[in-house]
Amino acid sequence: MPDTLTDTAVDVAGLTVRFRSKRSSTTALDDVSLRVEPGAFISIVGPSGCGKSTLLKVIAGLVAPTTGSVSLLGEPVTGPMRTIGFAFQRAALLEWRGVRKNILLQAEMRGMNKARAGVRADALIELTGLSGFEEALPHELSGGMQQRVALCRALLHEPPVLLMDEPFGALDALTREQLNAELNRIWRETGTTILLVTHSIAEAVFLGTRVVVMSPRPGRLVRSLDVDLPAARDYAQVMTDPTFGTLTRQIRELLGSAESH
Amino acid sequence: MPDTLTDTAVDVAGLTVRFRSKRSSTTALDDVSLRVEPGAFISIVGPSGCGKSTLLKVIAGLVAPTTGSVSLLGEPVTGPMRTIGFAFQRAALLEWRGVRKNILLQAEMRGMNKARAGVRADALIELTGLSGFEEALPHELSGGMQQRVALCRALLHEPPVLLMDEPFGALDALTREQLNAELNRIWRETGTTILLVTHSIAEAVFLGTRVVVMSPRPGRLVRSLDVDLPAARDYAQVMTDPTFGTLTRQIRELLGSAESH
Amino acid sequence: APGGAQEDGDGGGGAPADADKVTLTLNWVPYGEHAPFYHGVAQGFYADEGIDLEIKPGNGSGTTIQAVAQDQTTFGWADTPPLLKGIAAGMPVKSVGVFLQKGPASLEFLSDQKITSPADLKGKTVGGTPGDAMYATFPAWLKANGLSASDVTVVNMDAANKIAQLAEGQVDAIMGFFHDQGPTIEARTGKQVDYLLYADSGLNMLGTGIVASEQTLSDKADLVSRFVRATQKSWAEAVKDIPAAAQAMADNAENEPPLEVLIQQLELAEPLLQLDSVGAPGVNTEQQWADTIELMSQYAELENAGEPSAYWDGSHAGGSGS
Amino acid sequence: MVTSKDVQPADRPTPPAPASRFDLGARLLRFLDALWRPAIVLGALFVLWWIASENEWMPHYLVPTPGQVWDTIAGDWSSLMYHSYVTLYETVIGFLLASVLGLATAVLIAYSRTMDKALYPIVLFAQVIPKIAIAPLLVVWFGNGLAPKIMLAVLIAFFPVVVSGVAGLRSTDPELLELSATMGASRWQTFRKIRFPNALPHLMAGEKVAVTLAVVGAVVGEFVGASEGLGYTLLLANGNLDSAMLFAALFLMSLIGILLFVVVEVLEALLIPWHASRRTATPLTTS
Amino acid sequence: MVTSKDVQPADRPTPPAPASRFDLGARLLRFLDALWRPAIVLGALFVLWWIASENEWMPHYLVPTPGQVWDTIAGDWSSLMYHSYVTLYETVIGFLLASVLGLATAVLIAYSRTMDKALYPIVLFAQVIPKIAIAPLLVVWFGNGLAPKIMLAVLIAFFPVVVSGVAGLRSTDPELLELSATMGASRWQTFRKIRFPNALPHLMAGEKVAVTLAVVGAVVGEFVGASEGLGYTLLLANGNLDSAMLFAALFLMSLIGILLFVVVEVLEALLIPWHASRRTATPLTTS
Ligand SMILES: Nc1ncnc2c1ncn2[C@@H]1O[C@H](COP(=O)(O)OP(=O)(O)OP(=O)(O)O)[C@@H](O)[C@H]1O
Ligand SMILES: Nc1ncnc2c1ncn2[C@@H]1O[C@H](COP(=O)(O)OP(=O)(O)OP(=O)(O)O)[C@@H](O)[C@H]1O
Ligand SMILES: [Mg+2]
Ligand SMILES: [Mg+2]
Repeated sequence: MPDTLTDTAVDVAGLTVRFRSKRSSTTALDDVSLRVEPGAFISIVGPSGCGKSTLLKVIAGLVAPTTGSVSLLGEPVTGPMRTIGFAFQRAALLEWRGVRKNILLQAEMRGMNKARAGVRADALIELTGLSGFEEALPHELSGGMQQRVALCRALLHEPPVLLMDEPFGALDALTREQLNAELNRIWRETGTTILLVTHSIAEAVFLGTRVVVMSPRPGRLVRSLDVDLPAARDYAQVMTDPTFGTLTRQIRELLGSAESH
Repeated sequence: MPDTLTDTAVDVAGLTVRFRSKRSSTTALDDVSLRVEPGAFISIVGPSGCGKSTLLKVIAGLVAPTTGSVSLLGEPVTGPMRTIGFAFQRAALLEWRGVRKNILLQAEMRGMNKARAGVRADALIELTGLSGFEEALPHELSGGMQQRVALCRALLHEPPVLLMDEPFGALDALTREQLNAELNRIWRETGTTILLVTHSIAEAVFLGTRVVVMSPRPGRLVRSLDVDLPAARDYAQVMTDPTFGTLTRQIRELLGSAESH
Repeated sequence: APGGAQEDGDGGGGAPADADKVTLTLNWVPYGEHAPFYHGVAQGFYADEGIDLEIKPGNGSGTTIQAVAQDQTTFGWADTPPLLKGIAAGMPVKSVGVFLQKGPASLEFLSDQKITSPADLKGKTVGGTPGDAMYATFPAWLKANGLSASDVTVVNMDAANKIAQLAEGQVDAIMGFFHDQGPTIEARTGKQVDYLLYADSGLNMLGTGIVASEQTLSDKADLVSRFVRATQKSWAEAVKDIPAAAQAMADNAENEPPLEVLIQQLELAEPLLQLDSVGAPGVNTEQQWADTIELMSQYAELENAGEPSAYWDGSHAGGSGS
Repeated sequence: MVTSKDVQPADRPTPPAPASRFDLGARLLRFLDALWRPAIVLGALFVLWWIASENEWMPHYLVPTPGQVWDTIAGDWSSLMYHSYVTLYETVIGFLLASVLGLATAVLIAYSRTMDKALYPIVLFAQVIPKIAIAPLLVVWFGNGLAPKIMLAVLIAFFPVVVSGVAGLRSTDPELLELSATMGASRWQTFRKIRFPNALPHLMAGEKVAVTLAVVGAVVGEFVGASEGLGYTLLLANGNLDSAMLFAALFLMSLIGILLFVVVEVLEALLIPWHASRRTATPLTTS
Repeated sequence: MVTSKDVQPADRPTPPAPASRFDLGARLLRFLDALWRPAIVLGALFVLWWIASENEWMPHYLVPTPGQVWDTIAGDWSSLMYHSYVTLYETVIGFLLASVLGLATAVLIAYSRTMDKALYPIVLFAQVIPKIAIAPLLVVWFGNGLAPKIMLAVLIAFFPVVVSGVAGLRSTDPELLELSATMGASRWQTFRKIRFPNALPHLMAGEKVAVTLAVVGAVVGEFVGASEGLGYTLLLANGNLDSAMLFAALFLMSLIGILLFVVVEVLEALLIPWHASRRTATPLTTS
């Protein structure tokens, strides 16, 4: 993995992003700084509209900072970065392609070996429970199925850095847990650096090596909490771990939430 | 409320829905029967792709049953029903209208009193934390904000029956809890019959008078669980209620999930 | 009546292998006036002069003259007034002999209009095509006949559209070539057509003739001579045996009018050659040219008119210009 | 408007899938089903024409009877076929060139702000000049061969392709472009796999207009200077007041236009089976 | 291609919002900014023409010099203005009629399968017949007044409106139609508030083609029978081999076409400021 060569996989420094329209000006991110070591798994939680998606897009080089700077794998971000995998908040599928071909878009764009990409796509389809729908067009899929397709697409090329924007939001608890476990395994096995936006505090703690809590708009980093759990995690086990309880309670308080997860 | 005059608000009998394309045929729902008494709050949980959205669409008269029949407020469903409010899984906003005008679409289509609808829209915008974004176009909103706009739109006309397809899926825990509480209040005060699809077991139990658990595709009703909690609910309180714990555990088991909610 | 004009000529119609390939672009789509060319090909008059002639339909004299000027065709068959305009505008072309010496420009109308003299036109509507010579000299023609411009209403229309409008009664009369349109209208609609010739009211301008470019005239003078000779012979022979000429055209031209219309058109064209006064077809006098130039300068905005020699090289056709 | 047939989701007409291409029987049936309505309408028009012309509501030299037109077509069959072939040839070449050039121009305009500002005025300029007015110039410059006719067909068919191409290319969902950027896609890849397929529904609307205009372009070219083609036939018929021939030529031109239009429609159905416009609305939603 | 100006999200060009309408200074600047590129291109073409004509690369009877054209325009100013006015009038009326009728037809076709199958062939038939061929018939039937010119403008501008209207109306997201249905919206409401605004981006592409074609239609109508209008001027100039007048008429026609096109573009910008095609891509995404 190239990211092991640098000491920071993602470095966000003094990042401010302001969207200005004639009507109004919205400060999405306000002076955000974040260093992510290679191989880390950062969970990002925060209220809706606080700039989580914007943060990921800035790191991917899709939105430019108003002030501040970002670097990825030691390289300054000045335009779209191809060293990442991005799972967008909306599935963003090509409506004219079937499930399998939507996933393989990643391979085509990157000029990956066709046969190997095909095998991997099939494995991911199997893994996410999409078997039997390989040829189905996006409009023939349920919301959760669309999201799983987007997830497969982001994972296909085993990128050194994965940016995931609520990739499990439309999934039921069971599927979500299964995929969480899979993601944990993939992360451990490949050493991928992952930034995951989620609204589930349990998921944030279960997956992350660190949980970053953001404030309501304008988004600021409120706190960064290390998750002191072994890398290999199992839901039933983690749930009962006192660290898990402490952390979720802490995050919940930071967010002002009453729920126990 | 008209629904108090009939003894069933929603009556689904022997419903099967099959989607057939040249490629394949998918059975989305298989022999589903469901009676909903007026004023009930039904939470529907089930794995992704099991036909939850399809069920709501059949009840709304947007998808026709392959076999079986549906009636709404005593009336057989043979076409789109206007006695409902529908919050779709995708926000389905008009990209050319600002937030407020997107919400007011409901009023315009139904010929509601303009002034009163405007006041109500403003109240809902306030309630869902969208103040300051009244004129923003959908593409200028975050995912969660878009979903809140769709929610406001579905609530605007105080329909006798509300069909909600994961209306809080893209929201953070805090906002979600607040809106859950609001929905609980609205439901109690108006006597609206509500069918809510959700992936959060806690939410299902917190809100519902009954939780319906569905099986993986082809979707069948696995179990219907009554929630024996007082109508007026408070998160902190409900969480600690032993009924809540029992029920969530039971549903979790039915779904095969490990998480405690 | 399709067919290869070169293949089926009787009496040596086929041109020798080393013959000069020559194209002649007509002034319009085929009508009876063009029969002599087909006759000439069929009879081998062109082949005898070492010419392999291809006849192409045209789309108005102006366009034909331009095609000659641009060297897209060897010769053109075009009306004289537009030729004068073209040369005055700088086109490097010249006439090598006008065949229809009496201009066919005329007013045509249905016989049931009971128009017998120009005076009867008072209060009528007349269709014309802006820009053509008939249109330009129409006021003069009115004046020559004691009428004023306000006595008739002129309606402007596209050339191709005139006959339909006349037949439909949208206009009472049209400005046109009687020997072309008259027989066509009669044959199609069964309505009799009468006409008044401009030439009969003192407005005689030269009609259609052969046009060549300056380039051809200087580089291939011999070819021009041969072509004119063959054409003169073709015309002379054609008017002697009009049915045969019409038949040759019917056999070899495409989408031509019916045979009886062709015959009628050629019969009407014959007097315009004025063979009794000039002897051979296509032989003009300096005076004819001077008169036409004078009329055009006076009525049709022909500027810096100049001498006949600027427009006409009569040396190939014989007669006074040579 | 909800028939019992409509309300079955299972009966929902679905886009032709690979497998269906071989299902010839069903396709034929669908084809025939699509035909009877236009057949009735055109049949009605035909009968009206027949009655009007046979009774001479309009004189025959203006509007011939179907019989006369039929006789003309049958009588001059081979020559008319030849002229039709010429026009068809010019039209097809012109249309193909216009499609290629139009798309290329649309790409330049959609991709580059500079090109947009620089090219659009020229394209627009070329469009607003009446082609019939410059046709003579083209003939003068390019002779009487096929070139000026094809050029006119191109000139006239070009603009709709450009306009719809630009509209289509620009309407790409920005998020799909972001997606493509994160994949490190080259401009060409983004074009080929995202922007172009996305533009197809727009583009095909433009192509449909273009193909019918290409016929007109070829015919106009033949008007001005030609010795073959249906435009030439038309001109001759006009000069001879031969209404039967005129109608025959018009009929054949229309046939060419309709034929090519149908070809483009079939192509559209094959290229964008996925598009919302090719699905019917969800069963019960009839408005 | 990423300039420092481009990368600031705050500098992102945004759709004109209500407030901006009064920001005249900025609008003027943007307008001027939009003008210099076409000005350079057209200027270059002009200089080329100048050199070519002054040096007589082409004879003057084919291509006049700019000076000659200028003299003609200046000399015949008031008469040319009058003829331009006539053509403009016919064009505008024809375009408006074509828009209304075209949209109505598109609605019928998009809404009803029966109408689709029944109307499309007729519309198509009317489109593929060369208008120049039937212009004489129109004149014969409707006389030499304004009617046939406007009718030709309508006939020629109609089709693009229909095709793009149908494409636009059909491309509505099925989910929005479902939404509308659950609101108990009438067909008319669904049309006005959902389908129509959704179709606008498509439709405006069609309108842009239509408006330029309307000019051509009016001019063709004037060719066939008129005593005023630029088509008439053109015919006259053609007959007189007056290339300067011919170019002057062509120039004015083009001006009318471009002017009307720009009007439609401005209308588009006002009607669909929200559309993706009017936003620029997300700042850093340049492909
Ligand atoms: N293209 C844009 N133009 C204008 N404002 C924007 C744009 N994109 C985002 N914003 C604004 O920036 C803020 C942050 O948006 P962002 O999508 O990053 O939120 P988020 O944290 O992802 O929220 P959610 O959890 O709801 O997805 C919001 O207030 C939003 O309105
Ligand atoms: N229009 C359609 N055409 C074909 N198949 C469809 C269509 N809509 C839904 N399906 C299929 O029906 C099944 C149920 O879909 P549905 O959207 O009801 O699932 P869901 O329970 O809402 O799932 P999720 O939780 O992921 O939203 C899926 O397998 C899906 O592929
Ligand atoms: Mg987001
Ligand atoms: Mg769903």
